[in-house]
Amino acid sequence: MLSIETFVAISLIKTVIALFVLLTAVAYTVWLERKVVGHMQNRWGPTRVGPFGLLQPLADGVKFMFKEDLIPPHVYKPLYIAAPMLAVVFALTSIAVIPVGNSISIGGIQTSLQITDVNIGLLIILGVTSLGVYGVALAGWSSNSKYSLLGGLRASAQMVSYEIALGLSLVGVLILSGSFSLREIVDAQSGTYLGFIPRWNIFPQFIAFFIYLMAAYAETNRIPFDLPEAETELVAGYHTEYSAMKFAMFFMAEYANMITVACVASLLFLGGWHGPLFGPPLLQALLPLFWFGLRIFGFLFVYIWIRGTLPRFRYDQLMAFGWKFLLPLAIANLVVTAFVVAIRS
Amino acid sequence: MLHLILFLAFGVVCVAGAVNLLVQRHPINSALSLVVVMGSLAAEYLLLGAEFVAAVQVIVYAGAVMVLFVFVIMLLNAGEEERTKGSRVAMIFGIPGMLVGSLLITWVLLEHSGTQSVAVGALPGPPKTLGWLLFHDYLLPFEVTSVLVLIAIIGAVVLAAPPESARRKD
Amino acid sequence: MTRNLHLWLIPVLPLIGAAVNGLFGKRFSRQTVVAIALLFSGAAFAMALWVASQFSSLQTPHIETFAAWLRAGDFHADFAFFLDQLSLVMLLVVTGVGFLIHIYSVGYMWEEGGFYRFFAYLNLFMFFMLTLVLASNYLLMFIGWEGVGLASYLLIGFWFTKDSAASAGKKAFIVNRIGDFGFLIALFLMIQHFGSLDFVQVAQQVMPMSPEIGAAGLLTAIGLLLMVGAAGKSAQIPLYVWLPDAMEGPTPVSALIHAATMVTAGVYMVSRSHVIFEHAPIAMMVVAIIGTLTALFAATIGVCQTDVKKVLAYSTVSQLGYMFIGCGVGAFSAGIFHLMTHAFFKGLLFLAAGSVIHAVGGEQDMRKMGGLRTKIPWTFWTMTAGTFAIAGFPPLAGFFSKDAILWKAYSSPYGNWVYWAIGVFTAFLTSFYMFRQWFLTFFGEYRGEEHLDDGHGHGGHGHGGIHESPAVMLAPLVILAVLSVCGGWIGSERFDKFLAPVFHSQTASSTAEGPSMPAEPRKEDSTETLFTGISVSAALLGFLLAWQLYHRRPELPQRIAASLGGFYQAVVHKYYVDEIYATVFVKPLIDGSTKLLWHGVDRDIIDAAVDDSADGAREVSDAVRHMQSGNIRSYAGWVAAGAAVVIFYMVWMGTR
Amino acid sequence: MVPVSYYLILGGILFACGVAGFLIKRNLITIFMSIELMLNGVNLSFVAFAAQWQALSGQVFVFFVMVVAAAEAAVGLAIIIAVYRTRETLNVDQVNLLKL
Repeated sequence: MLSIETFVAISLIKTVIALFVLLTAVAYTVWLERKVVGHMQNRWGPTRVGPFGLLQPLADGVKFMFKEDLIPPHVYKPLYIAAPMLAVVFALTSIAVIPVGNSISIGGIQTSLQITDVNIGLLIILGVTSLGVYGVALAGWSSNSKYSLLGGLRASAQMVSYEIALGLSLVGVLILSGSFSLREIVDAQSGTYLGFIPRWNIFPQFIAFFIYLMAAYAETNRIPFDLPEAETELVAGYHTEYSAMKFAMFFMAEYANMITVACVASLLFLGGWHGPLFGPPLLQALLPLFWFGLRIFGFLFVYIWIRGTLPRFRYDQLMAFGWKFLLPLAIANLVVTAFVVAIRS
Repeated sequence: MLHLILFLAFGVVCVAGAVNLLVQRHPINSALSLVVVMGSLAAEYLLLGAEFVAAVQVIVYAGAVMVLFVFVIMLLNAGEEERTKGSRVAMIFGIPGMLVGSLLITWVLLEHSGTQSVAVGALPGPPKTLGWLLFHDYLLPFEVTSVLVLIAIIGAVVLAAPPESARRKD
Repeated sequence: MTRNLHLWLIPVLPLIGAAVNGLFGKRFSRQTVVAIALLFSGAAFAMALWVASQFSSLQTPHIETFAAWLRAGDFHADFAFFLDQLSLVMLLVVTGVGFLIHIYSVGYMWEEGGFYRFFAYLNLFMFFMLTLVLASNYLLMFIGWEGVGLASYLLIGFWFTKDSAASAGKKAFIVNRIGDFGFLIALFLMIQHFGSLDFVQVAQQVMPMSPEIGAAGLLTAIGLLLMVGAAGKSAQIPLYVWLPDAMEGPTPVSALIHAATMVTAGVYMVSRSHVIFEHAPIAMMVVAIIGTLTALFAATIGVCQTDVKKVLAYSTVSQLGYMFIGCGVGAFSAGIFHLMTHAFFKGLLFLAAGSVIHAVGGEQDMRKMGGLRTKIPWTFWTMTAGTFAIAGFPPLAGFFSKDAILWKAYSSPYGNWVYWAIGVFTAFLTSFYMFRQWFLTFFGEYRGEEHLDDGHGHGGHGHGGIHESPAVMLAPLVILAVLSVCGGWIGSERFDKFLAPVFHSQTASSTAEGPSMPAEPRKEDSTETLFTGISVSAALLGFLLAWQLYHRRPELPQRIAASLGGFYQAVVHKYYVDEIYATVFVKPLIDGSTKLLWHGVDRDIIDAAVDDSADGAREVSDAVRHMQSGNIRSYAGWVAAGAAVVIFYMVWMGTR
Repeated sequence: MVPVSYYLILGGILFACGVAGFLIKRNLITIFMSIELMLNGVNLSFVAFAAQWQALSGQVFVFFVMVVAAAEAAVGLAIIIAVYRTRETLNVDQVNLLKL
């Protein structure tokens, strides 16, 4: 058993590392998006700051920090200020329970590549992301602007609705693996079917994966479900009245949420960090991280790809899709899965 | 010791949130106070070992029910509460009644129970066991509540749907 | 016990007929209604005949238990039927006469409205009467007893739109209730002291008890109460007043219910309870006295009646008095014998009277008849048979049975010459008023006015003038006439022997009854012959007097009546009994009910209590409704306060 | 180690706050939130008693309470919307007539 001091120290170190990696990832996801979408639209994207515009995120950060922090009149100030913070806090919190690889031992101390390993990790992620809606909703309401309010209303309704389909799509995986612990879920996916197909949940739970993908896009307010910030109708939706760092916080929250979603998808459906291991021990230790990062990258790329490809839904279409298509499908998938598992055991 | 500190910390947050709910005049502040109360209650559940209950508390209460409240407050654009003097009875009988009842209950609790202490995670409630209980021992109540929820869904749709006259205009 | 005769079929068959006709009869044609009614009552008669044919091979009494009915502690009453010689006689009389009267009713009632209703009631009556007769315990008998009362009420009030009919029905019902009250108390006493209402068990319990000679005890009380019931049902003093009024019902009803069967239920019941009466000489004496007085009393009233049915009604009361004399002096078999012959000739007389009424188009006043002898010969001859029978001319039925009763009234150990003397006088009166009727109706000139001239007088049977009844009515008349003539030839001795197992076997084994019964058969033939002669001459005297007064010199009665003055008026007004009852019982009762119970108890106490509590509730609500302000927070305040009280109470209870 | 009674008292305080909120608040939605607060207080005592008696049934009951609370919230908020639609106010003191 570790002493409390070591435990706190290790946790702090892991937190700092995770936050740093996450924020960097967020920044470069933004860069990636601009680059990819630019190329898709037959333009260059950022090129000026650094090679291939690689320093662009840094420049953006500096710009956000030094811009004037406008607080419009007639806003409800306490919540106006608290809303972006809530958004970013909840977005960053869920990273705490996401494992990125097996345990490693450094200096005789065995520790897992995860800030904290709880046996209801998945539930915590769900809970925290479900709280994330407050940031958006409160921002929309406290801005005292009709665009923001509409954006906030849309966001809260949309996120609550799609959360159900999202949760139900995950239950199929949970039934297969029999645990809420993300680590155990990943471990359950090691090995192969028939010797060559990886034992990933995406194969038996293809429908669930599809539902999860759709619901996750809606949860993160991404195209084609970016109704809360639909710039053609609501100016910029819930963050119309925000500027400078507060605006940046919403931005960060959105991308952090994307990464969280990508992580969960990788862990639950794509086998987590499992992949071919080879080479010297150090490489063997780092390869799982690479495989995991690769999956996240792929997932983010799909995000961006879809953004560059699909038009936005109408709001009633969005709700109908969620309630009348995804939810029944998720329930059907759940019933079939439960039935099969019950037959097999 | 740590247990007590954590309990007290979250307990204080809890009570503060509850009192804030009463004090605040704007419903959205009250709603957020309630979210805080629920969050800290989830922490108290964790202290008692009821991890699944804690998670469900956050997901269902804080993440869904309270979002609904906030949504309705936003939808109706509810303003600050007016301090109308609508009910003398509530003040003359209600508040003293509430106080007397609370004091009596507190006294009974202090006198007659709870001398024993519970450790951190005194009763772990793993999802598997809870699920077993829910789907075996409490299957009938479970099904009944499912019917209740179905009725509630229908009722909510019927109640909140715009009145017939408004719909016909469209 | 050895064989199952399915006795339950006998009462149930008419019940089915009643149900079918009563429920669906409205849609049936008259023919269908008749078919159903006759089918089921005829089937009951056939069944009774079959039972009679099987009877000799039966071990008596034959009891068939069908189901347990009531069970309360040790007490139990079953649905059980009881067949012995006595009930067999009753069974045959009821089904036989009943069936004949059914047939007669077809013709008599053909034109009436509510045809199906009439036959449904009639069948219903058959059901209850057969239940009464066949019951094996007093409770089931009581059901039949009440049921025939109900059927009687319905049939008396058959023309319920007529006020007098409706009130006659009510009167019959209410007077009967008084009797039933006594009967019920008798039953309660039996339950309390014998723990059973079963005939056999009651008899077994009574048998060992010593007779209450010279002292009144439990058995006397039961006997007297039973007699109260019997007096109600069988129209004895003081409860006879309903029977004359009951003539408001259709004539077949009068014949069946108020002459042949139902009114004899009291006699049957007393005979059935003979064990109790034999152990209670005082009760016996009361029965005999009541019978004697009734016989005389009713006969004197009958002398002055002018309504053809009323005469027969008082005659019935009088003849029932004879039967009670028979029962009261211990000659139960003689009573039953008279019951049977009476059923024949009184049924006949009523039916014939109905035929007369039918013929003259609904007229019932004898003073407006006369000379009908040639116009309706069949009716005349059958009625003649009935009249001679009831007057006691040998060798007709009435002679034998009446003679048996009169002889027993004198010779039986319970008997007394006073009974006999009054009986003979009554026989003279009977003969007188019956022949008075006979002469008034059939001889002399027709005194009715307009009827001959216009055919529309009585819309219903108005095919012009006086006419003989249809064959369907005459056939029962003829059959009954034959029975009235020949019914007595069985002879009271043989009848007595036939019924002996019922009345003697049990008592013979009783030590208490020892001396009287074996000694009884020893009688001087000469005395009996003398007595017979006296009663026959009384009848003859009556005939001659009637002939003299109403045929030879029709003006004489008026003068006699005038000379008698007040007494005549009293007799015409039936001794003012109805008026006395009205003054003594009815008026105080109505006044008491009105002043004390209605105004005092009901209006000032019960209604006032209800009204005041309503007012009080309104006032309290008025005060309290301010709690219901509609303000949710106020409600919450009340809830909180109430919760505090409840918590306080629970804590207080818990810590005490 | 914390005595169970502390949890119970915390639950009691929350419940009392809920009752007080019900009594003093005028806004329908806030009153509704007070009810939720009461339910939460009860839930805490359920879990605490479950820990005291080592019986998981207490936690199961919390789920039922939550389900009922969620259903109640759905219906209740729908009612509030309907009330607001007809009365144009959320003040309970002005919603004291049965008729519209």
